[in-house]
Parts: sequence; structure tokens; C-alpha cells
Amino acid sequence: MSAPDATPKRASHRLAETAHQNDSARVKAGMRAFISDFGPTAAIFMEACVHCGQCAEACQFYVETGDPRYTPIHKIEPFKQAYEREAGPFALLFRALGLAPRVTLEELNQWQDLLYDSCNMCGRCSLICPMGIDIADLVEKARHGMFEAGLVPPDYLGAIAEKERSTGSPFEITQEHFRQTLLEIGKKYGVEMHVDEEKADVVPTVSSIDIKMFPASMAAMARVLNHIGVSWSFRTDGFDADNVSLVAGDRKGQRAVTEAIVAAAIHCKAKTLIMPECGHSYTEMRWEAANSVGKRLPFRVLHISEYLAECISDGSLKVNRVSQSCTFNDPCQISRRSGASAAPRAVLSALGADLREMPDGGDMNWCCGGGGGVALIGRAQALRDKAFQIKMRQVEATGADTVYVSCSGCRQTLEHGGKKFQWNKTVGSLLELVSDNLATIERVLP
Amino acid sequence: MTLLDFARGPALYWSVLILIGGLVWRLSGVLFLPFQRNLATPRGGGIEPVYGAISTIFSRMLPHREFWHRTAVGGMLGYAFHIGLLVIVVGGAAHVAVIKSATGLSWTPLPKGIIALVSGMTFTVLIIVLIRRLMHPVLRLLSNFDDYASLVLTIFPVLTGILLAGETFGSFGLLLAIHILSVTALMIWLPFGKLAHTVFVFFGRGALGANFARKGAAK
Amino acid sequence: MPERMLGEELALHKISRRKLLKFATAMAASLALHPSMAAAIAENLAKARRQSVIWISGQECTGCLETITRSASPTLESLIFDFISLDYQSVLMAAAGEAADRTLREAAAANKGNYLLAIDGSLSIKDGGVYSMTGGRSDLQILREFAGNAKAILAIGTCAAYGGIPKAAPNPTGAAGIEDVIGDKPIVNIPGCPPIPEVLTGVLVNFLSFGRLPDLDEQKRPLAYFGTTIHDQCYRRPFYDQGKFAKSFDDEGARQGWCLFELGCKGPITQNACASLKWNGGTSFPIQSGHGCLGCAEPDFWDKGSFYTSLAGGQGPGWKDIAIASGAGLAAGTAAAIAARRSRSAIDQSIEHERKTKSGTET
Amino acid sequence: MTTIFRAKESIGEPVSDGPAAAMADALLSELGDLLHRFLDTGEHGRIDLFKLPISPTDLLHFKDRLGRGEVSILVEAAGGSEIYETAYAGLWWVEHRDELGRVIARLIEVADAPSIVLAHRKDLEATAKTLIRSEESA
Repeated sequence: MSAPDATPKRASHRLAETAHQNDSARVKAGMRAFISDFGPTAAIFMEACVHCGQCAEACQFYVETGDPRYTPIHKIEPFKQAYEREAGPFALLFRALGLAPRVTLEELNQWQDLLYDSCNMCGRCSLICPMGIDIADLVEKARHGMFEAGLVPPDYLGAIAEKERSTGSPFEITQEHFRQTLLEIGKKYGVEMHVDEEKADVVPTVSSIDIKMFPASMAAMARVLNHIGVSWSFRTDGFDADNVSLVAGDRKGQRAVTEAIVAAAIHCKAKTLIMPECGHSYTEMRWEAANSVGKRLPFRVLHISEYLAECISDGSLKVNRVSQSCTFNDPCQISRRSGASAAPRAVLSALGADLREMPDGGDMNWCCGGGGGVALIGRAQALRDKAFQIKMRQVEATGADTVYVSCSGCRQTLEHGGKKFQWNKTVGSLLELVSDNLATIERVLP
Repeated sequence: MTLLDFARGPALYWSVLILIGGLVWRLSGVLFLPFQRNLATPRGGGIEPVYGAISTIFSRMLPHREFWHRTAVGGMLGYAFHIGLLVIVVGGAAHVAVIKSATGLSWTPLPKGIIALVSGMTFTVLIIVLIRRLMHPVLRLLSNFDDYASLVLTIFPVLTGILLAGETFGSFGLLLAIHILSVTALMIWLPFGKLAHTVFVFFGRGALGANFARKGAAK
Repeated sequence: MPERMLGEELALHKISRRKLLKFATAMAASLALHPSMAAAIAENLAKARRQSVIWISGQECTGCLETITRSASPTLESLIFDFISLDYQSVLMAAAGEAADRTLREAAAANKGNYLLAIDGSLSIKDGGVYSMTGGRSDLQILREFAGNAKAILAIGTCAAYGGIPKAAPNPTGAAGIEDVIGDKPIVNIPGCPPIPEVLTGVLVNFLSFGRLPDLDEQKRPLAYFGTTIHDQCYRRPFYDQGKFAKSFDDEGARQGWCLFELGCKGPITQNACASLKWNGGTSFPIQSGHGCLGCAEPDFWDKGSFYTSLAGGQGPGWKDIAIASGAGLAAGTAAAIAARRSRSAIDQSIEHERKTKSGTET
Repeated sequence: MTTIFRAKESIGEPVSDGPAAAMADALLSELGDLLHRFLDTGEHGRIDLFKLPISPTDLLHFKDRLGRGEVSILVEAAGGSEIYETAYAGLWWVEHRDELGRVIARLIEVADAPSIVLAHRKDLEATAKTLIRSEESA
């Protein structure tokens, strides 16, 4: 685990606040956060479960450990109990007959590792459920409750979520700091950088992991956009899409991050907002942002892989062919959860790469093990390593030497895992691969 | 009033009302929760969510290929007793007569021998399902009163039906009464426990199918 | 009157022992006794003495009497009337009014403690029994008076046994069976609407030849006749076991003589001897003539739904009741949803309030 | 010994042409047992056909199957009784009718001769008395 600057100096906002609350107040806050965005869909999901246990077979934590506690639907058990008691159609009966006892803070605390350490919110279980329950969605709602009850694993997830809420960036990167970083990157990589332009058709965002660990990816972004020749600009008033708050369960922080980016994009009249190689930030911006700000977004939201595929398709992006065998690791949030698994394949195909699909690849891909904020929980390291075995087997099966990813979270997890288990595979970024193989084209200037 | 009169009269009458009233209660209590309009631009707009909802209702009848090898046992057991129950309920001569008297619809029942065979197999499978629920670590962890009650209440009508068809002990009237009462017990429990999945399975799959189709995601 | 043994009396009537043996053979078959018992029955009958029978009536239609006397046409069965002395039967006797009343009292006094009391019809017990009275006295009073000195009581027909059709809902007269009123006397119930005449004959023959009532089941019915269901004795039973059912009264199954279960036959839950003894001297019985059993020998048969509803079904609610239940469910569900909405908006407000006050203090 | 056969007992047996044939087989084997007992002990055997759950057509088939032997007896006692030996010696078909011609008993008797055919001791005594009286008067 890196992110050296992320050492928590103080407990997260909510944790600090809950320190002065009694248990029942914390539970109450948790429950109300859980049920307060319940609509018919989530309620149907709560009602439909038949306890068939099949979801366990889709979950890498159960598959690799055999521990029944990791059964996905079991992870929301206390919240199910709370729902039946407080918001279900028979809530009155449940309360009157004492069928669902009040959930205690102790119980919630016991469930902390199930809801955080052992769930990537990867959504494989949502695809196996014979009743069609979107369990990943319920886990997300349960995390809202856990956050409000002050039960986010503090080390490091809670700590950096708190920073994100108070500063807009999980690593406390200020606007000025970001501006300087961008300009330095432009200079270092010799690429023309566009920052805070008043008007831009295309606004790219970054993941804070990129700033800390993969600055080349930002250079790649700039180089590709320059190549395509659109009017584009980074916005320092809305750049960090990472949204650690989302995985921590902090809805306020989540909304703050989203609102800043939406406002920045609107400010420069963007037509397209590009999400970086990052998972949860995409689902947030693509599917939740409009609901968070309460209106339809006046611009498109595209993942960088989608944007690349689109530009290749319309001819504005031309790439050289690489003759290389590789495999592609689908980020759960982009592929399975958002239906964009075709885009990276179109890009790799345009590059002429010899793509060898992993078994269980594409929409059924196993999570790298770091998703859903699990990579940010220190104590989850051992569990994460176990789940990582699946990923290694998957990649081994392809025989490819290089794994391309389109998510910095996956990239970081694969690199760390590879190092730890002395794995001879190379991990590469799809964006950087494209940036490195741009065709030199003669643009016909008007 | 004999036990049979009670079974055929008040027990049947009230259990049907409780079944229907309870299901409507549970469904409306869920469906009338505030519906939030989704403002995100759909990837698959128009009728795609509708298509997704309907197609998922059917496509989830079979697991995705990637899950087969891990869910084969549970899946086949589930299929075995669901199909068995369906065959018994719509194929048994006496059941056809009940359906006809209740709805006016009628069809040719299956031969008694086939129903007997299917009943025996269904009963066996249900017992295996019960044992598996008690043994399998995941199922044992998940199981609560509802799970066992629902399973036992499903086994009872099958068992009493077999005893009735074979006229094994007591009088036909007593066996018939017990059989009908076991069905009424099932009907009374159905709306309140997990047996309500008879309805919610369509809503669950439909909701997920619509949402995922909207996102263009795998269903 | 000098007491003669029946054998001597029969000889006077030129009734040979061969005739008696033939009758006994028929009776043994009817009583489900082993055929070899026929000789014993014949011997005992010959030695027996005439039995006094007093027959009174409650709320009845005379159908039971009709069916019993029908068997008393000049047949072998009529022998039974040589064995008994029917000392009082208001319909059959020549006397009427006070004369008939006197006959009744005299017969009861003369055979005190030894007569059999036969009753057809149910007893009205509501409002002091005013709905059925004879000579200013209710049936209940008459029954109580004569039951005390009877050797045993024969409740003839479903009405006497269980209340029958007079007891059918809403039972305006408070009709009840004999058993509901008389608790301290041996009672034989011979239900059926009407009962099978051979059963009465069989009970009397049993009483005369063995000096006791036949074995009874828990509903006090003679086991020999009511020990099995009509279903178990039915010649169409194999079709039931094969699952071959007539679906309507005029389909191919009906023509083939298949089981009438689905057409509402109550044979499986009706205990009676129709399928074996049959009616009209063994000619036929309802199922043989193509109609399901109505279950007339069972309690409350009139109130068990349509005769044409299959036993498999029952009296489920109608569409209107279902609509009401759905409405109630809808109301409850909507109320639950509204409650959830309310508590939610209260939550949202409190969260909003919290946020405002917090941002207020922070700035 | 059971005299009542329930169709149920015939179910499940391999039958060539339906349950009626199975019932006939069962009856024949029962008659075989009774015949053995009669040979051993002299006890008359009887099977009551009256209460059997058997359709009129099936009964006719069974009757045909038993066939008809050498002896036929007509008893006129309060109605006719048809008695004949079946094709199987010692198995007697006995059908009692009342004065209206309705069947009141139907059985198969296993004996050297059906008991009703034999004159009864009491009747013999009465006859003897009558004959002595008529002799005296003559």
C-alpha cells in the first residue's frame, strides 16, 4: 500500500463526530442513511431473496477462502433486518410481533469487514442471482449506513474519504498544486498542456492515483487529445474524479466531488466530459451525477476507453499497429456494471494487438481485488492477496505477457500483486499504449 | 363440522383470501415507495429497458455459462423440484379438477402413474434440498426460520398428496383433509415469507433487467 | 296370545326351512357375515320370538318409510315382517287420533323394556320443539317418553341419525339427530336419504338371531354396512386408480363407465353399502346409473357445496371476496408505503436541518 | 378368509386385460384354496359374489370363464334359485332370487352338493309325521 501522504492525521469527520454520540444515535443515523434513498427497486431487491446461496459462488472472497461469511447477500444482513423492521411492507407486523429485533451497533461493527474489506462491489453476484437482486447496489446503500454510524474502516479508507470531503481531493491536492503538476508534466513529457481554459469542448478528469503514481497517464491524455485536435482543457476547479467518498459510503462527500466536476464542465461549456482510467468514478459520473445534481447533464460522460474507441471509429484518432500479444483486464465498473466492454477491445483491435481473452473475461471478469475501496483498507491486505490468486490464474491461462488495464485501481493492484508474488507479467495502461503509438499524421490546416 | 368440511370450507376460503390480500399488500407496500426518476442519459434508451426487463425474466432462468460449474448442483436441485411441483400442480387429475372449478379452465391431466413418479421424485429432491440447507455452510449460515418453514410447508403438501393418492392410512376423507390443510398452510405463509418469490422473482429480474439494459450492461 | 317360536309360526304359514335358509343366506351376505353363518342364522331365527317394534316420527318426509315398505312387497324380504310386530306406525296403522295414541301407550306398556324404538326424521329442539308436534306434544317429548323403556333405538335415515335436510343451513327449526338428545340408550344409526332397506332388515335379523345389536362404528353405524366407503366398494374404482375420469356426463369417459370423481362423486368420503347391496333388490345404485354419489349418508351432506364440485376442490372465495381481499391488501400496502415515505421525508428534513445548522456554525 | 374383495388388491399385478381379469384370477385362486380345505376337512366353502365390487359385464365374463358342468338344479322356494355345477367339479354357482325374480344372494359354494338342495331335518320330521297321519287315516 502506497499513497505515503495519506497517513491519517486525525479521524474522519464522521468518526470524530460519532465519538461523542451514544450507540443508539449512531445506529439510528446508520439506518436512516440506509433506507433514506430506498425506492421500489431497492425494496424489491430486499423482498426477493430466497437464500439460495448462489451469490457466494460468484464472489471471489468466498470462492478463494470458502468462508460462508463472505456470501454477498449475507453482507447486508443487518440492514435487511433493519429494512424489515422500519421500511418494509410488513414493518408494522415485524415491530408488533417482535420478529426483527433492533440492530445494535455491535452487530453493525461485526459486519464492518464484510461490507468493506471483503466486497469489491464488483457486481458479479448481481449477475448470478436467480432472483435478479442487484446485491452490489444494496452493498453501496449499506455502506451509506455504515458511514453514518461511524463504522468506516479508518485505516486508510475512512481517513482519505474525510480528506476528500474537506478538501475535494483524497490526497489534499489543491487547485494550485494540481495546476503546477500539470504544467510540470507538460514540460517533462514535452506535451502541450491545456489548463483552465475558459472554453473547451472536451474536459478530461484525473484520478488522484494518477497524480500520485502514474503522472505519465496525464501526459498521455494530453498527447492523445492534442492529436485528435479538439478544443480541450483540464479544469483545476473540478479535476479529481476519484470519489473515495462513494466507496466509503459518504454521500455528502460523494456529491461534493461530483458537483465540483459538473460545475467546472458546465463553466467551460464542455460537450464531453472524459473520465480517467478509473472505475467507480465512472459509474458515479455516468449514472449518478445527474441524479445527485438534480438535472440532466448538458454534456456527455465518456470513459477514456470509450472516447478513444469513438475517435478511432470516426477517424480523428489514428494509431500505429503494434504486434504484441496481450490480455485485457476489464474493470468491473466499466464493463460489467456500465456496459462499456466493447470500447477497449475496439481500441486494441485498431492497434492490431493480439488480444487473448481471459477465461471468465469481459462482463464476467473477476475483480482485481482492489475495487470498492478494498485497496485502501490496510488490514484487508491478506484477504486481497487471496482473491488476487484468481486474477493470476486468469492471466496465466491466456499465455500473454502483458496485461492492459483501463483503470488505475486495477493497474495499481496488479502491479503490487505482481511485485509481491514475483510475477513476470507487465501491466500497462490502455491510454498510454495509444499515446505511445499515435500515427504521425499530416493535418491539413485550413 | 368434520375436519374435511373445515379444510374444504373456512380453511380454503380464508387461506385464498390471505394469500391474495397478503401478496397485494406486500407488493403495493414496495411498489408505492417513492419512485425516483433517473436523470442519467441512458446508453440503451427507448424501449430497451422494457425489453431488458422482459428478457431478463427469461434469461435468468439459466445461469450465465461462467457460473455453471459452480452452481450446477444447486441449480439442478432447484429446477428438479420446481418442475416437479409444476407438473404435479398442473398435471394431476384432481388438481385439474380444482383449477377447472375455480377458473373454468381445463385440460387433459397426466396419467396417474406419471404423477406418482414425479411426486416421489419431487419429494425426494425436496428432502435433499432440506438436508443440503442443513449441511452446506453457506446455506446454513443464511437460513432462518422463514427458510425452514417455507421448505417444510412446501414438502408437506407433496407428502400428504402422496399419502392421499396411495390411500395409505386412515380414511380418504381424513387424508384429503390433511392434504388440503397442508396446502392452505402453504398459501397462508406464502405472502409473508420467502415463498413470495413466486411473485418477486419477476419484479426482481425485471427491475435489474431494466436498470442494466438502461446502462447497456450485461444482464 | 300364546308365545310361539317363529319356526312354528312359519310352519303354519307354509314357510319351509329351505325358504328360511335362503333368506338367511341372503341376510348373511347382506350382513357381511361368512356365508357359512347362514345355517346358524336360520336355526336361531326359527327359535326366536316375535319382536315388538314401535316406530315414531320426527321431521321427516316419509321417504324412509317408503323405502322400507317397498321392500315389503311379496318377496322373501317381507319375511322380516313375520318376525316383528310393528305395534305403532302412525302412517301405516289403521287407527288414528286418540285411538292411535292409546295403541302406542298400550304397546309400550306391554313390552316395557323390550321393544325396539324406531325413529325416522330429525328432532326439532328450537323453541321447545314447537315446529313438529303430534297430539299437542313435541316430538322431543314423545321421544323422551318412549325412549326410556326401549331396549334399543334405531335411528332410521340421515335425519334421525344426524339431523339431515331439516338441519340444513340455516336450520330454522333447530333440527338435531337422535343422538344429540338421547345419550343413555343403545342407538343404531342407519343413515341414508333414504337408508338402504336391507340394512334395517339386517339389523333386525342380527338382533333376532343373535340377541344383540350388530357391531357399530364410532358413529354408531352397523360396521357391516358402513365399514367401508362407497369408493372402496365401487366397481368403477379401478378407473380411479388408473386416473380415468369422466369429464362430463355425456363424454366418452362417461360412456366407458369411468370414475365420476371429477363430476363431484362423494363416494370416497361416504360410508354406506350402496355399491355392494345396491338398490331395488340389487338392481343398481347411483354410480352404476352414471351419477356420482351425493354422500346422503354423511352428516350435513346438504351443506357441503355443490353435488357436482369435485371433492378435490372446496368452497373457495368468489371473485367478489377476492376483490375485497385485494382491496384490503392494497390499502394496507399503500398505508405501509405512505408510512415509509413519511418517516423518510422526516429523516430527509432532519438531515437537511442538521446540514444547515452545521454549515451555519462552521461559517 | 376374506369374502370381500377390493379392487385395490388387484392393482399393481401384471394383468393381461384389465382389472376384471385380475379379479377373476384372485377369485379362482381363492376357490382353489377352498377346494383343498373341503377335500381335507369336509368343510363347505363359500364365496359371496353379491358384495363384490365388480361391474355386471365383468361378472358375466367371470361366469363365462367358470363355464357350466353336468348338473343343474332349480329350487322353488319363495322365488326361484338357479344352482348349477360349473365346469369345475365341486364348484357350484348359486343364485337366489325372490318372488319378483330379483337376485337376493349370489355365491359360489364349494361342496359335493349345495346345502340348500338337501332336505332339512325338521322338514323331514314334519314329513314323517304327515305320512304316518295319512297312513293312519287311510
